[in-house]
Amino acid sequence: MIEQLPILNLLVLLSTALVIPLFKKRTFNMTLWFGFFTLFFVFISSIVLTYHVYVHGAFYYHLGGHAPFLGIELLIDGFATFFTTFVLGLLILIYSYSAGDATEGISEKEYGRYYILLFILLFAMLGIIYTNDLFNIYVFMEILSITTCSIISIKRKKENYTSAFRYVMLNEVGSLSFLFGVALIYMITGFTNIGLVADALPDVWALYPANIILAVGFMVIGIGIKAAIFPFHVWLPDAHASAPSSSSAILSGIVIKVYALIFVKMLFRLYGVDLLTELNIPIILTVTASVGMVLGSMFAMAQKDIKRMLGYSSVAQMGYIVLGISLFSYLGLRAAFFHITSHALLKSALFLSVGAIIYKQKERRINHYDGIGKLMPLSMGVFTIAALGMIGIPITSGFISKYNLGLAALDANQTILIGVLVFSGLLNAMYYLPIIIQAFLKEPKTPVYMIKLEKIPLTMMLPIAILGLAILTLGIYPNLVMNLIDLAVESLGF
Amino acid sequence: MGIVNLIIVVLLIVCALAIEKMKDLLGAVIVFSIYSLLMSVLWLVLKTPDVALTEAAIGAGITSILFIAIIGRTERFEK
Amino acid sequence: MIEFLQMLYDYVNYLGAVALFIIGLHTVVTHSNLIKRIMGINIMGTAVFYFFIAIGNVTGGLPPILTDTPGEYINPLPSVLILTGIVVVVSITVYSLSLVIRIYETYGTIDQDEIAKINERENADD
Amino acid sequence: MQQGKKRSAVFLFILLFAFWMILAADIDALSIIVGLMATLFVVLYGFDLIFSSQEASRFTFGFLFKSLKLMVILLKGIIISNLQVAKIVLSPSLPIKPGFRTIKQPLKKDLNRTFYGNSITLTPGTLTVKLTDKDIIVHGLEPEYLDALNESDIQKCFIDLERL
Amino acid sequence: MRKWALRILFFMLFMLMSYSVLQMPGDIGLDSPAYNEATHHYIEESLGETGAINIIASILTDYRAFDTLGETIVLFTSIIAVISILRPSAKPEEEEAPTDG
Amino acid sequence: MDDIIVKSITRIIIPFVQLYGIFIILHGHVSPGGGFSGGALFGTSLILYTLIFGVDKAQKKFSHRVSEIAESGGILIYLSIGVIGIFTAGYFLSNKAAGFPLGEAGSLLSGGMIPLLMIGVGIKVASTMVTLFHTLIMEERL
Amino acid sequence: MWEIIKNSIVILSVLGGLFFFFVGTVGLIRMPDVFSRMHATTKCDTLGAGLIFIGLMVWQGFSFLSLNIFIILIFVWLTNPTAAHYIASNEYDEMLASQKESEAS
Repeated sequence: MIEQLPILNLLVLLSTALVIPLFKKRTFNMTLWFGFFTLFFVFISSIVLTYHVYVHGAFYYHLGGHAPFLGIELLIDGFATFFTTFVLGLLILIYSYSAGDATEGISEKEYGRYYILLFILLFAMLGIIYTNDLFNIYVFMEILSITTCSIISIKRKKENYTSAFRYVMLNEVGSLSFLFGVALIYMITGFTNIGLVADALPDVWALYPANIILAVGFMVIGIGIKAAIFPFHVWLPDAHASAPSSSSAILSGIVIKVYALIFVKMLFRLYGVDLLTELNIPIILTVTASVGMVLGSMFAMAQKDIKRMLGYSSVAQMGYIVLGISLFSYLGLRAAFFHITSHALLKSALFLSVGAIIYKQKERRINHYDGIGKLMPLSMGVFTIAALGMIGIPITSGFISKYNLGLAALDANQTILIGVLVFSGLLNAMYYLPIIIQAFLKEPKTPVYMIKLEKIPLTMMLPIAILGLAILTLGIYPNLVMNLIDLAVESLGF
Repeated sequence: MGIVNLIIVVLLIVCALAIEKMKDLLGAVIVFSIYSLLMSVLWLVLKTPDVALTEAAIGAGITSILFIAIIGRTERFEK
Repeated sequence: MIEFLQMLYDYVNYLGAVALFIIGLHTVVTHSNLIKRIMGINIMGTAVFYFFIAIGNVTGGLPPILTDTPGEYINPLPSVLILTGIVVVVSITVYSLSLVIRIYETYGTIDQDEIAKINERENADD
Repeated sequence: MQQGKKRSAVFLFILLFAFWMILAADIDALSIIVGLMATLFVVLYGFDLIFSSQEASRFTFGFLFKSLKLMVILLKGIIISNLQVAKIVLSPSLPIKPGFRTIKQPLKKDLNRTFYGNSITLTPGTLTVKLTDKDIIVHGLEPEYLDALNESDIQKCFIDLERL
Repeated sequence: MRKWALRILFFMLFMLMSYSVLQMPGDIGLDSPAYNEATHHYIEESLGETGAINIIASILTDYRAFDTLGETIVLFTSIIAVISILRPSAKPEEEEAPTDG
Repeated sequence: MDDIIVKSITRIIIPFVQLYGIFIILHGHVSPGGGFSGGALFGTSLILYTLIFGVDKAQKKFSHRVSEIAESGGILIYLSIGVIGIFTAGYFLSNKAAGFPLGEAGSLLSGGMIPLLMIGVGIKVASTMVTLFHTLIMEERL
Repeated sequence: MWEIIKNSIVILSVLGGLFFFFVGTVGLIRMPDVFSRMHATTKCDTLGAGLIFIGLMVWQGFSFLSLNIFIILIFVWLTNPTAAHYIASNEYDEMLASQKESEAS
């Protein structure tokens, strides 16, 4: 029965999304509870799967019982189970936050649709992580891109429309580039299954190098656009800034990480280290990642709107992840995976706490944040923790990931990258610290006489607090997830 | 591979360039529908009737109708 | 020379697909009119599908429907992938068209440059 | 109103079923059963589209006979008109004197009007531009074609059909 | 000026891609690498395994039915997205009317 | 639209287009076509209806509630047929292994679950196309 | 013998169809205004398509396939004049509107 759990997870999420439109509009609370139980069930089942994989090892699921070269197969290994569990856990928090926030700016009639889109989004992310078939990745990627765009544009403001439009155009160019890469791969191998293609590629490389070079180029560019890797990041700040807060947390915290995971899957499972090293891909990635880290932070410094600032910060942080990937070593990948988890937590915490501030104070401009720490101590406290994590102060998870990255860079004999890391950390400090200082040390415009916990709904407060705790816990006991990350890295062939 | 194939490919490229050049969006949509129809004929020549049927119904039919509906609600000329 | 031309003739499907892909990409990147860009996406999409179909082609083959006629069938898998792809591109098109309607209602124009100008003016007012 | 539609519905059912059988291209029990069900569904779903007796002639054998006669006249008209157009187009001087004319039309039922309009479009030198309850605005390549429209064979045929 | 630079860029991209394409396996049909054992299996065994004589249908809804499911979900998502953008946002009289339902 | 000729010809043609769409959906496994093309054809016939008779009348024919049910229902048919495979064969979307009768090749009742899935897809595609068109051309009315 | 007659019928009708298509296209280019163009295209396309389809039907012999072709033929004959009429009708409306405008100014 445990073998059926991955497909059941997908089906449960999908049928939740399908059943919601059949509910009457008045039973909205019921919809919420229903969705919550679904998420909880899927979360539990993915924990069970993680345990199963940890004990018994990875397994394949052949849809329809057909052999992999005929049909589609799902691969459930350490990589897939760890990240699905993580994504689901984070999404439960964001889900309960969104129930309280009422997802600012969305009209009441759209709530149901918002949750439909949320569940389809989750379905697509789980599908992408599980699947082991190139074309199936394309299909899920398209579902993901429509849902992400529409949870931006569901908030009916004009900047949402334009940013969603730009997002959808670039996304589609990326998807079609990816599909073109799939076509080129299919042309010479005749398979779409990742494992079979990977087996066939070394032989084919001698015969048709032009195909493979072109395919690598198209796929890297295609996923690079979607993951906002540095030169293709133009859509990200607009999109993430204009979306509702919970959507921003999902987009910045989870969705671009999922694309990064496809990137990892493609580089390590499909092409393999040897081929890519021959094509000089690692060096190209290292350079773009370093430039992205520095320039992303610099752009972030120039922003006045806090959500745009967080968006540019995401561009810089994707640089860290790509840097870890580009070292093509055990340590590098380990650091990249840890940074994916850590940054997902940090960014969600930042977006959610900022969302709470916007919910209460209706203020997005950074220079109006004087003394907000006294008005909203919890939100601003979590914001502070997460911001310190971004900078890389010890006892937060951000420190551990930077430490690991540094170790990996040293291991790969690229000392200059340490300099880049430190410099980028300094840049981070330069735009996060002023906000914290401003919020806690300056007096608010409306003076307060005693400090009390802010009046936001419990469903919003709880996730924010849990995220803050999680960041600290990961910073102190990183080994809680390190075992699982090791398993994930090992499942990629190290 | 045949001469028909070659002719259709040339026509397709001409249509695509025309779509790119035209300032009148309605005209561009008409040319786009011709483009889809030609594509569907080409796929018929390449012996994939299923795809040709789908492209004729969806690409040439529904997409063009939707484009025309949108142009009716917005502007007709490109600046 | 003749050999080269013969080679071009043999590769006409692939070359045509590549040319259409580039034309579509050019339309998406350079035009500022939103509807034109959506058309560009469509052209790109059909180009990629055409490439797939050309991969599956067998000269003088039969359509992949089993009959008693002797002969070789073409490769059916690309057609299947394309059937999925066509519907996906249509969905994306429809979604972006609905965004275009809203953009026209709020900005009064569907030209990217003008929208950027309007946004700039409003940000300056803040 | 429902009453007037029943006969047309049966006629449509027969036509659609014939269409299905031609498409299916084999005659076995399963195909016939599925075809009957599909046809029934289409007829019931599109019941508001069916012509009532005020809108169309009743479908009898006389109707069939008369419409066959009409077909023959129409075919002749189409061939003649094509030859004329070919003559006009291929002659270097392009001898046309286009103009509009409003002519009266005696028909009352929508379907007959429709086919009358389309027949005018297909016959020599004329093109239906507007069709209203009382009259038709016709565009003609030359005035003589327009003159020929009144009291033409086709009109007589349609008046015959209308009487049914 | 920028326009022409872009055009030249795209033309160079086209030449590059054409050059690569010309080194690919051409339209050699049965000998092409894509026509491998999977294709033979589809053509020879699909009738016995699925019972449909249209091979495309048998792949579409049997061997790769999960893709088709994904594709219907794309349609579902797109319609939800379009409605969420375009349906009138508030209809008070419909929401609160006592006769509703 | 009040043009008699166009209206009458449309009234004649629509049933045939619809029947052709249904035919293509049902014969997806024996001839070219299938759920997508057939559904799109059926949807096109209703789009034609909308163009000729107006949105209001078309929405009476194909209401929001029907479209909502058809959209979820199309996928739910697909899913429930797939789930049968989990219980009988141990794999989602199994066909022969799940015990669907394959029937005689070439006849209408063959291919096991293939026609059923095609019907699900057809319903979904048809309803989606119509609803999309209605939503896109409708002005915002309060 | 029968083969030769059949083939010659097919060739003749297809050639005739092509000739009328050609005439229609030339007419589309040469005619001065929309209405006259509609004359050329409608009539010639109707007969051209008809002749080609009839040729195909003869070539096919009597079978379900040729009946299918016949259905396509009927479809073309129903829709072609309708489309022409609708284009002409809209053009007429536009012409009247522009005349009114020029009178008013």
